[in-house]
Amino acid sequence: MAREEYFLDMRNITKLFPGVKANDNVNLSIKTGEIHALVGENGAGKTTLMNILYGLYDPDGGEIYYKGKKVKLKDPQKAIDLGIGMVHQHFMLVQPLTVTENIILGNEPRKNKGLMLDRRKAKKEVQDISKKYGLFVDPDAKIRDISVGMQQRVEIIKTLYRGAELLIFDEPTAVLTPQEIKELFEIFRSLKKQGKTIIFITHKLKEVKAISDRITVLRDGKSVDTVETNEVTEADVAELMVGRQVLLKVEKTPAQPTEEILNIKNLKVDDNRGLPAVKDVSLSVKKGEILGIAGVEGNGQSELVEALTGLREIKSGSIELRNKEISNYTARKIKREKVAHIPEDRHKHGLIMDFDLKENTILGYHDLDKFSKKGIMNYENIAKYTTKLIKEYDIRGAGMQSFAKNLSGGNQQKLIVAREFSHDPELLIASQPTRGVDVGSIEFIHKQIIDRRDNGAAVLLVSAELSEILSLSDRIAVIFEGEIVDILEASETDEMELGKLMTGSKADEAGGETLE
Amino acid sequence: AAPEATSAQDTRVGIVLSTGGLGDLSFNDAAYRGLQRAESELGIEFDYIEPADPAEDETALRRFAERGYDLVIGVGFQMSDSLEIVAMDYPHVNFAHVDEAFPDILDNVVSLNFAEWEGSFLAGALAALVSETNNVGYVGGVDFALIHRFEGGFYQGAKYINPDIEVQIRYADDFGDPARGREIALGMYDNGADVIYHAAGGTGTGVFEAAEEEDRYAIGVDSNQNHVAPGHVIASMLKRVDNAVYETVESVVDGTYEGGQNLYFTLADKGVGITDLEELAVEEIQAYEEGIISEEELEIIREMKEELTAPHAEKIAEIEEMIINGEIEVDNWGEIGRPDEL
Amino acid sequence: MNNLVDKVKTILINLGLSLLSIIIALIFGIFFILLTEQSPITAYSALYEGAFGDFRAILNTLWRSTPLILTGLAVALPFRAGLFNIGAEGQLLMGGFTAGVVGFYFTSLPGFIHLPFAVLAGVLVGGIWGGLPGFLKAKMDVHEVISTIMLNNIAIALTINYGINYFRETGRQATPRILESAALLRFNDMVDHVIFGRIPFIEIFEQPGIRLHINFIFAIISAIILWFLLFKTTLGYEMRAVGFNPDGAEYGGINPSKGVILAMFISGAVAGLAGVGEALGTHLSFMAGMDAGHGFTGIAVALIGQTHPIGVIFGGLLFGALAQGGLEMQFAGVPSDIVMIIQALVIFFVASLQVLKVYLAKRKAKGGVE
Amino acid sequence: MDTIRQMLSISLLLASFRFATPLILAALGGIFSEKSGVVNIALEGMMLIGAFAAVYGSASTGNPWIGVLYSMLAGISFAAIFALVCVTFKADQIVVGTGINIFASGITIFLLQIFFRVRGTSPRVMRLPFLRVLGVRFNPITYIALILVPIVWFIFYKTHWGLRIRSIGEHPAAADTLGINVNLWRFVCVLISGLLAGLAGAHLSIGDGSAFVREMSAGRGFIALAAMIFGKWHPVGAFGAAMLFGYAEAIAVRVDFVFIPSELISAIPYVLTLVVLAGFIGKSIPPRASGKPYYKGEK
Ligand SMILES: Nc1ncnc2c1ncn2[C@@H]1O[C@H](COP(=O)(O)OP(=O)(O)OP(=O)(O)O)[C@@H](O)[C@H]1O
Ligand SMILES: Nc1ncnc2c1ncn2[C@@H]1O[C@H](COP(=O)(O)OP(=O)(O)OP(=O)(O)O)[C@@H](O)[C@H]1O
Ligand SMILES: [Mg+2]
Ligand SMILES: [Mg+2]
Repeated sequence: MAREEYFLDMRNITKLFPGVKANDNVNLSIKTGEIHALVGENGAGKTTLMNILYGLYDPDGGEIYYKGKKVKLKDPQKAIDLGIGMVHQHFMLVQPLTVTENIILGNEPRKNKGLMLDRRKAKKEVQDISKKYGLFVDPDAKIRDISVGMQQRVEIIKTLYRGAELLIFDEPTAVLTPQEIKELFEIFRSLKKQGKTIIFITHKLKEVKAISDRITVLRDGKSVDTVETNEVTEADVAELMVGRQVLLKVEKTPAQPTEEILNIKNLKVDDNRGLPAVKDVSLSVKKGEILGIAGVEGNGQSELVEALTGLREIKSGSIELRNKEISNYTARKIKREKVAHIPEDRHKHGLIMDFDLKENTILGYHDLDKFSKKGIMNYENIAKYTTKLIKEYDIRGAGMQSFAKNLSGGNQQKLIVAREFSHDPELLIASQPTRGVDVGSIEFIHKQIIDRRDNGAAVLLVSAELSEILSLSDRIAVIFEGEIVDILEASETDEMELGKLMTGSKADEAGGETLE
Repeated sequence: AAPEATSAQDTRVGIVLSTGGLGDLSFNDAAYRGLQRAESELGIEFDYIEPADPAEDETALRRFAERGYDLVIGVGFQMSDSLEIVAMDYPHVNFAHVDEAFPDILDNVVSLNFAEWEGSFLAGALAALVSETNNVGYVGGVDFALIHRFEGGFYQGAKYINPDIEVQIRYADDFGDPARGREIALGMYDNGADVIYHAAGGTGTGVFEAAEEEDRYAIGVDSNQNHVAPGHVIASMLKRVDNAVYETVESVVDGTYEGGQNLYFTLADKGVGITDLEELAVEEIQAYEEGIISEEELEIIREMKEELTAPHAEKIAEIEEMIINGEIEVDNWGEIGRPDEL
Repeated sequence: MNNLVDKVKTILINLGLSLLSIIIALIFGIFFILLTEQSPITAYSALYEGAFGDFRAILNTLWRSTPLILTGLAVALPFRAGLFNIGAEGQLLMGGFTAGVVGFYFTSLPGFIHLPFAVLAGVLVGGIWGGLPGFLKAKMDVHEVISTIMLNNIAIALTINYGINYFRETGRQATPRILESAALLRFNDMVDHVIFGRIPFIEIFEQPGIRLHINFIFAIISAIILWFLLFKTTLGYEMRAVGFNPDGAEYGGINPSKGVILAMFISGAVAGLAGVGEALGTHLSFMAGMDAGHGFTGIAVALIGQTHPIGVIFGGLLFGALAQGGLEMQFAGVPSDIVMIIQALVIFFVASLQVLKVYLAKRKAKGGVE
Repeated sequence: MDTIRQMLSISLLLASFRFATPLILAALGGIFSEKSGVVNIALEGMMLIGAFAAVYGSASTGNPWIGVLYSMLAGISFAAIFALVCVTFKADQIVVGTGINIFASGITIFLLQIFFRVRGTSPRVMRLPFLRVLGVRFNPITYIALILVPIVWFIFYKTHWGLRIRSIGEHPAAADTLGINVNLWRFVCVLISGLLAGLAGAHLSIGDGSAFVREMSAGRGFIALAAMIFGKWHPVGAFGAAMLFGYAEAIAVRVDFVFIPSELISAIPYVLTLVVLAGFIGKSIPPRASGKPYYKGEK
């Protein structure tokens, strides 16, 4: 195929950032109507490349051919005009506005071409698109009130509303539940059927295999290879990405649980709106085991974790740690009880993005004697400690003077893991510990969690990723609408069964079955 | 910068104004006028400083003294401490201070004070005479001692004419907020006042506006403000800071300057007073000549005087005489405070 | 080691750029000076002479910068904790008034009790006046911008209007003069001081017209303490965490309310100290008008100092120099409003060049990979 | 009893409207600016220059309506400086706002000297005529302010402009990715805020007055800022808050309080506000991006 015949052809794209060559002579060629996966480690340059394609960054070198013609993408408007749409890694949605308002923004239907918004027409157009592609949304809901999966649909409708022919998805599945991922892939197929072309970034190789036609791999800012999906295995792709073999399956020995450390009885917790989110949950976790909590997002697991870690008030019930009631403890006091917490939202909770690494590695532990005495910080010790963590946990892309916000997501996650693991926790509460993280880092984090368990810690693992739950947990509690519907031995169940339980026993077809 | 040496003929005067600066329609402007007159009539030179911060007062006074100015003037009660400190360091420089008496005055300082209560007494009496509603008002700038002198004089004057008259009193807490002045005045007119006296600097502009709007009367203060709202400002209480400053400069030029005195300018020596109630005053004609008011407006002022205030001129003159010869004793509320019943 | 060189380099570049922006501002100022038919050269040499011309001028520049450094700090600290304190003005008034009253009211206290008492009382009341909006914010979600604006106006009514009338003895709109036992030590008087008098060459401070007093030292110490507090203590760590990300701070076991109240209290105390210095050091009484808008200028001082306590010292010195030199410009025939205009121009350009600084930093970093 | 009767009188209500007028206008201006993401503490300075320009316009042409036009133009020109430095050059909005306020204080006195040869207080000029509507009499700017409240509400919540402005202040990057020129819109919004603040100044100088007095804005720009926050950045909320402030100020200048020392009466509005805020009003959350300059291609 001659290069001119590609739907999109990016040639020798180079982009420099202070201290980093984010893209180094990258080539990417996309065929009309294909689903093209773009993969690579955290920081490999995927997002940067896509931002260039969408007109958000000026490349420092290279050329872009779109439908055979050389184009210059000076701003997003130009990209939109050409028919390029992008669903960003961090959604570009205005929280207090409605779904419809977000979709029409910048391209609003107006009454008699005047000033006044034609809300009826807008709503109708949104409904038309949503029907045509099977993207069901509530046009009048405010963004801040809808689920992440819904928000993603809004992003997709946004691009379709502008007549996009090429849709870019930057890690669309990182924040979705298995059910939502399944639905998203349905949408992909429907888009493809309508003749749209798709670029799809993900860290989950299973997804790559399941949906893409071809794969381009980036490593360290360079394009390594482009391959046909059906000619490679997951392991092949992983190796291309990382440059070495990666263990995609977690290896672990059977658990050897000892005494109970955490005991939750009849716990009730409300959500932000004051509605019951956790309804009468009783659970216990033993030292030396990993208890997984499986559930579709929004079924109370976030509130449960927040209650356990002192970030949310409980309504009633009790939380006992080593037979001591801790339900009225502050977050700080709970930390002192050797409870570590990897929060689900690393930007909101896990890190102070404007702090440097040094200051982030002690967040929550800053008043430990080794970091501060009598209210005076001991930065010398902190620096030593940070250097140690950076080395031990292989946190890349930064020294301890750099800010957390300048780390890639994978490295941000490693930073949190490093911090939470390094104080010998006896109970580890890990929420979505590998979200948005590349395969290499997933391997690493999984290994760390198992090591903790084998050292006698209890682990409470919350994840939307069923494969993660299944491969790490010893026991699995399924949560549905705020209640624990069943507790299973991990070795005696599968995705099928979990999927059913997670969506309430009635919905038979739902759940996290295989992706095809 | 100014040259360092001075010859005997060209007398140099430095004046440090109070933080309100020029355009306060009050003592700063009046002192400045006095110096302008001295400049044209006596041929002196003068420089002025408008401090941005009262902390600058002392430094500014000192810089004048250091540079060999022949007379250094500080304007405003806030400056008395600073002036005393500097005057102590420069015993051979002549100083003058406006608006605050010193208990132990230095030999090289004269203090120029004004019996505002006497002038305001006349304003109060006139207001009471003109009032048909038996209800008059007083708007003060900021509620403190110096401004209480105006309040007290006005109150006593009005009550002297008519013990039953109602006197509304209110402060704007700002010398530069005409919007407030206007609303206070509108409120007073609403409550039945028909003449309002103000001692509120720029805030007073609002009082005049209210008078015009409601077609009632107001009385100006410090300078002749009768032309500011022709036909509605029936008179102004005069505080002749300009004359006092001029005379002080003159004394320095003449070599008759004599420090160590707290001077009081009273009705008796025309240091305070009230504008002409019968004829057009010089300032009013000057305002016309400078194009500030039109001929019709000048005519309005003339007619107003003829119809409204001239009939009372004799009575006011009589009262003035009685104050001067001590038959009427006016209390200085700035000193003794407001009477308890208020 | 390299680190230190880099740090010094950044500081020098920062200083250079600030200087550049001041020069640009002065060039624009020429236009306005010419409109008043004065010579810009005379005007600017007066500005320089007034601020730095001789030893006395320099000391007086320090004196003028004292309240500005303190109000600057009072804005900077809460800023780091995510709060915008427009209330330094009111806090200054409350602190100054309290100190002024204590300074004259207690007639029989020895100096070593009277002065500390007056200072601490002023600082404490300033702190309460600052802590109140902190409390309202933490406990009742009242936005601190509104509450501090309101409290400014309430402070004016309480101190300048009511307080002065209550205590006033002379015609000045001021509380009675404080006793010598409550006065802050002036550099001028150091020669006679039991301890400072022994310092060699201390007599160089004995010059008429030197108005610098010990509060300048207190201001510098305050800046250092705040720097230490912010960057070296757990409390500062917690405040900054709350300022950047309250949710993250809460996750880290930090109680955001505590940080908010404390940051505002300390800020009020520092602004209070500004008032204390003006009352007990500069005017020797609490006087109407002595706040002179320092609370608002403090906002610019804080942000030009990049809300870093040490940067605030430089910000304060800049404004102190402009004030002190500005007065001298009036002697050169440039009216006070032009002085204000030039100050505003300096603010514009220093703020704008901040951007250039960021840009340069970016370019430099980029140069690294090419 | 008398106090209560005074507090409920019609004339007090009318005075409240007059006091509230500049607050309403400047607060609406503040909403434009802040909704688009630019914190505007320069309302005070823009109001002051507007007040001056109105007087100059009226004096030089004898037509107060020209004065109104000038006030808006002056507000816009100050806003243009503000926007140039803050939006285009991305300088700190609060510092520059402080600078604008100082600049306005200086330049108005300077211009008084240039145009009127006086310092501090201008000569009196032609003021706007009163309009009598439904038995009450206000100057036209008061009516304009009252009419603007629903209009601004309409713009923000019913038109595509409003939609864009609101999204720019919340999430500029989102707007940018949809091809909206964030900085251009911010620039325009700041200009509008200058226009409205300038008009507020005209109300003070030639609407309810007829002269310029130095610093005559007397802190009203800051009170307007408070009204805007109090009203949670909503035009109707800000109107309500401005009316409350206006009413409280009217009380302070008109009602006789027996138990409160006269010097403390001026503090009433502010104490009242604090009580109301602490007691009844929930959290005021600013537009998320306000105060932050927008750089393309940054998160
Ligand atoms: N705005 C920016 N400023 C500076 N450096 C940047 C910027 N954006 C990206 N980079 C750098 O460019 C490199 C590539 O980043 P990019 O976002 O493209 O990675 P990615 O492949 O999308 O990673 P991830 O899988 O974590 O999303 C990173 O190392 C990062 O440090
Ligand atoms: N302002 C910045 N300066 C330097 N690097 C930046 C900046 N902003 C972003 N980056 C870099 O951009 C890269 C990617 O940004 P992006 O938002 O795609 O992160 P990410 O790793 O994909 O995040 P996540 O997975 O958390 O959601 C990161 O590697 C980060 O180093
Ligand atoms: Mg990315
Ligand atoms: Mg990522």
